[in-house]
Amino acid sequence: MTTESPWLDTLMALIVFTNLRLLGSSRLGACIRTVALQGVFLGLLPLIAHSNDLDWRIVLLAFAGMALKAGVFPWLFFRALRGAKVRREMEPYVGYSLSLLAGIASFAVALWVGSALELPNRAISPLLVPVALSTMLVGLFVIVSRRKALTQALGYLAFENGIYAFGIGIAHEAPFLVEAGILLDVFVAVFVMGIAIFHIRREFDSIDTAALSSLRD
Amino acid sequence: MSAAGLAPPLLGLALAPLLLGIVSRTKALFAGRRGAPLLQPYHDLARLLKKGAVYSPTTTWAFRATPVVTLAAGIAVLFVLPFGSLPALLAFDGDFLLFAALLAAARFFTIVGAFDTASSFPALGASREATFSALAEPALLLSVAVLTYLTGSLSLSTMLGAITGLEWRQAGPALVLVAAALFVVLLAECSRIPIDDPGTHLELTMIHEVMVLDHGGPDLAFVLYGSALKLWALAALVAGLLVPVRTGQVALDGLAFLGGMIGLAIVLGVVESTMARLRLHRVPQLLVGASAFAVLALLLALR
Amino acid sequence: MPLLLLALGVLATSGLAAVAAGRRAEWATRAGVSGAVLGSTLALVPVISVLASGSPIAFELPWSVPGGSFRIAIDPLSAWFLVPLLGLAAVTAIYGGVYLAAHRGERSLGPPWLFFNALVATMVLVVVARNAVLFLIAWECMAVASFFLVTFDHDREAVRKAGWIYLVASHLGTAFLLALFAVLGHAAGSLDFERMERIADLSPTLATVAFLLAVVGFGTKAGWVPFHVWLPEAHPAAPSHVSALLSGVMVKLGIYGVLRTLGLLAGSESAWWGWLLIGIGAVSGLYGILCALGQTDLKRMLAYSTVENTGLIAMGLGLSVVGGVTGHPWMARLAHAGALLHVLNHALLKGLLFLAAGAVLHATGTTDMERLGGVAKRMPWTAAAFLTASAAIAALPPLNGFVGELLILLGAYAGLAAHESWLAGLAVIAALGLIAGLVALAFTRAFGVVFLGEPRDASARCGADPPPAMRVVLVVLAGAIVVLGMALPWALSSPVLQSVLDLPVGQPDVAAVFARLGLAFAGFAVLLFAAALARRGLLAGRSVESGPTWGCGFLRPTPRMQYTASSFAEPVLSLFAPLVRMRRQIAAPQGPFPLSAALAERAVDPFLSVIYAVIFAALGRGLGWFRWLQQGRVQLYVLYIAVTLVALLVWATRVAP
Amino acid sequence: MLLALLLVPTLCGLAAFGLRASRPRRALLVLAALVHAGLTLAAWRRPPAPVWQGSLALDPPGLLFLALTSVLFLAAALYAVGYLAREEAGRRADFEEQFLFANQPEAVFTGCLLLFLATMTLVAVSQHFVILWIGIEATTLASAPLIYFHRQHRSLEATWKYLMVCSVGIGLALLGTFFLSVAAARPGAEPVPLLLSELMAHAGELESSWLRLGFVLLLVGYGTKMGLAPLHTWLPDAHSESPSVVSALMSGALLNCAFLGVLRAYQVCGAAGLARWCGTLLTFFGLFSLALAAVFLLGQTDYKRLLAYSSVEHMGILALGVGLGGSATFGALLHAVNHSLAKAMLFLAAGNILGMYRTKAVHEVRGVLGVLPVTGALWLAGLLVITGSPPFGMFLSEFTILRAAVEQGRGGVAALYLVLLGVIFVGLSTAMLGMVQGQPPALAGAPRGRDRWLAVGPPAALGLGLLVLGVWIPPTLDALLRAAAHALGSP
Repeated sequence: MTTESPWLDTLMALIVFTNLRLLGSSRLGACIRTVALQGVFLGLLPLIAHSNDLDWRIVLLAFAGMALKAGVFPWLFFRALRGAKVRREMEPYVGYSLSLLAGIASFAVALWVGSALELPNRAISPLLVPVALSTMLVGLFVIVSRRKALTQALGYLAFENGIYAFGIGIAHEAPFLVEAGILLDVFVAVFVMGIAIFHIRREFDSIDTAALSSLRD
Repeated sequence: MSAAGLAPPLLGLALAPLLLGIVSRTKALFAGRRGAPLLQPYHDLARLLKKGAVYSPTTTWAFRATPVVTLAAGIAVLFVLPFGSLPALLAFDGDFLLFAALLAAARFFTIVGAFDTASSFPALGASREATFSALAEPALLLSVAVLTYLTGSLSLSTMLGAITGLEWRQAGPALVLVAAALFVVLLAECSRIPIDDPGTHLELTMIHEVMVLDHGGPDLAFVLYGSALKLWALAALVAGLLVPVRTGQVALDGLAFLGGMIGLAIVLGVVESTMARLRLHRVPQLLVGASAFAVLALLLALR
Repeated sequence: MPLLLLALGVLATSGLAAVAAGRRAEWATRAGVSGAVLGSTLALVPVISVLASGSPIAFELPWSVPGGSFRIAIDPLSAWFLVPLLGLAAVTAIYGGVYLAAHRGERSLGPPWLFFNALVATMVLVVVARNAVLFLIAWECMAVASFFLVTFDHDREAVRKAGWIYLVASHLGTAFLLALFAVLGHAAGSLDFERMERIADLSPTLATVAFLLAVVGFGTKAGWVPFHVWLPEAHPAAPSHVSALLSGVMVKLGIYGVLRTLGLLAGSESAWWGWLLIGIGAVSGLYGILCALGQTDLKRMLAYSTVENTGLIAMGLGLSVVGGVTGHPWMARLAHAGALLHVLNHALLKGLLFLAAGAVLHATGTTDMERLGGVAKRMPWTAAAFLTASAAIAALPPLNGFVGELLILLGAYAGLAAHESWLAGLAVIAALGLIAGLVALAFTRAFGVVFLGEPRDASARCGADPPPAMRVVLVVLAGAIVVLGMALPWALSSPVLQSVLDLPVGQPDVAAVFARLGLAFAGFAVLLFAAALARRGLLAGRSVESGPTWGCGFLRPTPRMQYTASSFAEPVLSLFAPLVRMRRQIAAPQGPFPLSAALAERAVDPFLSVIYAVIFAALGRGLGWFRWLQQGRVQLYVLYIAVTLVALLVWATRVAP
Repeated sequence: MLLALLLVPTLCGLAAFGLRASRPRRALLVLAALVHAGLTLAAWRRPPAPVWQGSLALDPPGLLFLALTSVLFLAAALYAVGYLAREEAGRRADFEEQFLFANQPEAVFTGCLLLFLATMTLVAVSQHFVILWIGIEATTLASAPLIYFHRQHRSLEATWKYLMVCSVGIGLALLGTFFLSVAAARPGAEPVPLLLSELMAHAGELESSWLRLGFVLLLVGYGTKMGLAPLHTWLPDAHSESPSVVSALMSGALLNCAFLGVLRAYQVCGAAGLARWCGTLLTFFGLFSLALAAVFLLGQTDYKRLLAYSSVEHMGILALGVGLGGSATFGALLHAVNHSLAKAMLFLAAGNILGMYRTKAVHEVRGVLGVLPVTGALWLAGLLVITGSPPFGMFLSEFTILRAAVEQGRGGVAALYLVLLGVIFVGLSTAMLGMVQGQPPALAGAPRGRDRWLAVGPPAALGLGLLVLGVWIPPTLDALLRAAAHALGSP
C-alpha cells in the first residue's frame, strides 16, 4: 500500500473546499473556475497516491483528465455563456447560505456513511470515500437546487468527479482502456451538454430552466 | 281413455255457462230483482252464433285469431282438470303447468287482439289485465306448490284426489289459506267484482270486457264461452279442494263435486253483491296478498 | 374430427377471400355467406354423429405455445351447444348477405364477412377447446371479432360508445378467466382440461375461488345482472343478423363456460354455489324483464330480454347444483335438462326475434316503438314470424319455449314433493311465476305496439316484407319453432335425447310425462284448427262488413291516441319503481291554448348510469391527482432519482438481511 | 465477426456525417442496416468467437437483444428513407404553436442514427461491466441529438431533460460498477476481473453486502435508462417530441439495452444466491411502473405520450417477470420480443397519422380507418397487441407471467397485476379506439390519403411478425428464449 503522504490529506481538504465554494458562489464564471480547479486536484490525486510506483499509463491518464477538466470544459462553458446577458444565478430554488449548510451536512453524512462502509483492502486514504461521497452529494444538490442550465451541467460534472474519485481510490488496477473509456464518455457527455446549453441560450436567449418546463401531463 | 273419462270434459262443456247464470241469478236475488232465467247465457250464445260480424279496417288476422285461441284453450283446459276424485283424461306430472300455460295463451291472444283495434280503450284494459295476471301467476303456482308439498305428487289429478277429509284434519289451516289464494286467483283471472266489474258500461273502468269490446257475432260467442270455460276450470280447482268427498263411487263423488261447483257459484254471486270494486292501485296488494297466503300455507304445512 | 378442422379452414379461407374481394361487394358477400354456410354444415356432421352415438371424439396436435397444446374434442355437452351455434350461424349468414347489401355503397363488405366467419370459427373453437390456452385465445378472439362486427356502423357516436363498453367489459371479464385457469392450472399441474378434471386434492377454498372467478368471468359474457351492462348497449348497435348471432349463441357460451367449470370442479361443489346461481338468476331475470318493459327501442328491449333468459338458465343451473349437492339426483337432472333445453330454445327464439326486428328496421328505418305501428298490414310474413317467436318465448303451450321452463319448474316441484331443499324450489317457482307473467306482458307489448294498430309516425307507413332470402329465413325459423314445439315432447320421450340431457329415468316417469304432453300439444293444435274451421263455417253464410272501431264518442281519433309502449308498461313499472329508474322528459303545455306538449319516458339502467359511471369517474379523479408527478421541472425529476436511491439503500442495508 | 458488427455501423455513421448528397446517404443507411442484419443472422446461426479476452462475446441474452435491435433498425431505416424524403428542407411551421423552425441537417441525423445502432450493438455484445456502462452511456449521447431533430423549443427541452436525467442515472450505474469491483476484490488473492463469466464463476467469493449495494445502484442507474417508474420521467417527453422513427428505435431497442444491463447485474446476483432478494426489488419496480403507467394512461390526450407510458407499463411487466423468476423469466423475454416489435410498429404508424392529421391530440384525430386504411388497421392491431389480447403474442407472455405468480402463491401480486392491466386497457382503448373509428374531419390533405408503400411497409411487416408470434413460436426463437432464460437462472 502507498505511504500515507501528507499531501493526500491537503488534496482531500482542497476538494472539499472546492465543493463548498461551488455551493456558495452565485457568479457563473466563478463556478466554472471552481469546477475546473476541482478537476485539477482530482488529476493530481493518482499521481500523489502512486508517487513511488508510477508508470506512464497513470501519468498520461492524470494529465489527460486535467487537460479536459481544466482546459476544454471551462472554454466550452465560457463560449456557451458568451451570448447570455445574465452572469449571475439570481434566485436559485435553495438560498446560498442554506446551500452551504447543506454542503456541510452532506460532508457529515458522507463521513458517517464512509466509516460504515468498511473497505476490504484499505483505500489510499481513509478520507477518500467520505470526500468522494460528499462531492457526489454536492453535485446532485447543485443539479436539484439551481435554475440555470449551466449550473446544472457544472453540478453533473461535480457529481462525475465524485464518482471518479471513488473509482481512483478503489479500482486502482483497472486496465488502461477502461479508464480511458470512462474519461472519454464523461468528456462527450459534458461536451453534448455544452452544445445543448448553447442551443438553449440561442433558443430562449436565457439559460434558465424555468422556460424548460412546458412539457407536462 | 275410458268412456267414463270423457264424461267430465263433456259435463264441463255443457254446464260452464250455467255457472254464469247462477251467479247472475244470485246477484239479482240479492238486489231484490227476479233476474234473468238461469239458462240466459245459453240463449245469448245461441243468439250470437246466428249473427254476422263487423270488423274494423285496422284489424288484421291477429284480431280474428283471438276468439279461436280463447275457445281452444278453454276446451283444452278441461282435459287436464280432475272431476272430484275422477282423474283427468290427460293427467301427467306437471299438468298444472300446462293448465296455467293454456290460460296464459288465451290471455296472450286476447291482449294481442286488443291492440289490433288501434283504439286506446282495449289497450288500456289489456295493460291492466296483463299487470294483474302477472301478479296472479305466482299465486297460482305457489298454491299448487303447497299442494305438492302436502300430497307429495306432481299431477293435478292425484293432488286433488288426495285431498280427503283426513288431509283436511291434518292440514286444515294450510288448505284454507290455499283455497283463499286460489279463490282470489279465480276472481282476478275471470275478472269478477272485487277486481273488475263484468257488468260496467264505462270503458275507462273495464279490464276484461273492454279488451273484447270490438268482437261481435260468433267471435263474441267464442270469447264468452271461452271465459265461461275458464271460470269452470278455476272453479273446479277451488271446488276440488273444498269438497273432500273421495268415497270411490264415481256417481257419488261426481254429484258432490257438482254440488260444490254450484255452491261456489252462489258464493261468487254473494261476494259480487256484497263487495264493491277495489281501487285499481289496491288490486296488486290483494294479489300479492294471495301469494303471501300460499307461502304462509306452506310454512304452516312445514310443521 | 377432420371434418371439423376442414370446416374451420373453410371459414377462415372464405373470410380472407371476402376481404380479398375488397370493394366488389357482391363477391365479398358471396364468398362470406357461402363460406359460413358450407363451414357450418360441414361442422354439423361430426356434431350430429356425437349426439347420436353419445361417445366423444377427440383430436390433439403439439403446439409450441408455452403451456398450450392444440387439444380439441366434441362431447355431448359441446355437441349440444354446437347445434344451435352452427344452425344459427348458417341462417344468419344467409340473412346477413341480403341485409348488408343495403350498406354496399358506404364501406367495403369484406372485413365484416371476415369477422363474421372468424366469429363463427372462434365460437366453435371455444366450445371444442380442451386446453386452457387454446380456450382463452379462442375466447378473446371471439370477443374481438364480435367487437368489430358490433362497430360495423361506427360512424354513429352511440355505436362507438356501445362498442367501447362491450370491448372493455369482455376484456375485464377475460381477466377473471385468466386468473381462473391460472389457479386451476396450478392445482392440476397442466393446462389440459382432462388433467384439471382429475385434481385429487382440490381444497375447498381453491374450489370456491375457482367457482367465483368462473361465475364472474363467464357471467360477464352470459350477461348476468351485475355484469350485464354491455349487452343492452352492444346488441342493438350491431347489425341485426349479428345481434341475432350474439344474443342467440354467443351469450350462451358464458353458460357453457360455467357448465364446463362445474364439470371440472365436480365433486367439490358446496350448496351455497347453487344458491348463488339461483340468486343471480332470479335478480337477472326480474331486473332484465323490468328493464325490457321500460325500453322504447325494440332491439334494446330484445337485448334486455336476453338478460332475463340467461337469468332463467342460471336459476336452472342453480337448482341442479343444489339438487346435486343435497343428494337429489332427479331434481338436479330435471333442472339441468331444463336449462340445456332453454339454451337451445332461446337461441332459436331470440335469433328469430332479432332477425324480425332487423326486417322492420330494414323496411321502416327505425326500431323506435313510439313511432312504429300497424307494420303487420304491410309485412305479414315478418309479423307472423315475430308473433310465433313471441308466443314461444312467453312459454305458450304448443311451442318449444314451454318445454324448457316446464322441466326447470318440474325440478323445483320435485324438490318440494320430496320435502328436501324446498326453499330453493320455492324461490325458483315464485321468481319464474312472476317473470313468466312479465315476459308475456313484454312481448304482447312489443308485438302489439309495433305490428298492430295504426302507424304512429310517417316513417312507419312505408316499408314492405323483406326480400325473398330474408323472408325465407324468417319463415324457416318460425317453422322450426312450431315443428320443434310439437316434436320436442315426443323426442324427449325417446332414449337418445334423454341420455344427452341426462334426464332421470324412474321416479317421475319422464317418458310417460312427455308422451302425455305430446298428446296434449297435438290435441290443443287440433282444437285450434277445429275452432278456426268452426268460425269460418259460421261466418260463411253471414254478412261480414267493416266499420270504424268503437271510439266511445271521440270526434276525430288519430293514431297518436293509441296506447304507446311506455304507457302500456307504466302500471307494472310503477309497481317496481325502486328497481327500475324512469327518466321522464316533460314539455308541459303552456298557456290557455297549448300548441304542443310532449312526454317521453325511458328506463335508465341504474347499474350503468349510477354504479359503473360513479366508479369510473371516481377512479379517473382519484388517479388524476397523481398526474402532478410529471409537472415538467427537471430538478424534481433528478430529485425523484435521488429519493428512490436513498430509499432503496436504506431498505437494502437496514430491512433485508 | 463481432468487430465487424461494431465497425460497420460506426464507419457508416462517420461516413454519413461527411456525405453531402442525401440520396447516397440514405442508401448508405439502408445498406448498413442490411449488412448489420445479415451479420446478426450469421451470428445467430454460428455464434462468433469472443474478442478481446472475452470482453466482447455473444451469449443468448445478448444475441436475443442484438437480433431485436437489428430487425428494428432495418424497419426504421426503410421508414426513415421515406420520412426524410418527405421532410422538405428549409423552415416550416410548427403545427402546435405555428412558429417557424428548421430541421437538423439530415447528415447529422443519419450519422447519429448509425452511431446509435453501433452503441446498441456494443451494449449487446459486451461482457465486461465497464464496457457495458460505456456502451449505455454512449447510447444516451448518440440518441440525444436524434431527439433534437426538429429544432424547436419543445424538443430542445425534451433533449435537455433526457440528457440530465439519464446522465445522472448512468453516473450512479458507474458507481454501482465500482461497488461491484470492490465486492470482487478478494482480500487474499488478486481481484476477480469484472468479466461476466468470471464474476459468475467466482460468485461465491463476492462480498455480499457490497454486491447488494452494487446491484441497487446498477438497478437504479440502468432502471432510469430503462424507464422504470419513478425514474421514467424523461421517457414521455423524449418520445413525444422526437420523430417517430427515433421513438420507435428508442422504445423498441434502447429500453431493451438498458434492460440487458439490469439482466447482467441480476445474473451475477443470481449466481451469488441473491436471486430472491433481487427478485423482490424487481417485482416492486415492476408493479410500481404498472401502477404509474395506469395513472398516466387514463385520460391521456397525446397519443405519442400514450405510447411512451405504455412502454413504461411494459418495462414494468418485464421487470415483474424477471423478478418472479422461474417460468416467468421465459415469459418476460418473450414479452420483450413482442413489445419491441409492437412498439416499433405503433410508433411508425403514429408517424403516419401525425403526418396526415398534423396534430398529436387524441380527440382531434378521428376516422383514421377512413383516411389511411392500412395505418388504421395497424393502429387497431397495435391496440390489441399492447393490451395483451390474443391472437397476438403478448397474451401468451402475460399469461405465463400470471401463471408463475399464481404458482409461487403470490396471489396479491397476481391480483394487483390483473387489476392494473385492466385499468391500463381502459385507458388505452378509450384513446386509441376514438382515433380509428368515426367520420374523418375535413382534412386539408387528400381526402382518402394514400398509404405510401415505404411508410406502411415496415410497420405492416412487424405486424405480420407479431401475428405469427401470437399463434406459433418458431423453434429457433423458442430455443434461444429458453437458453436466455436458463442463463438468467430459471430452471
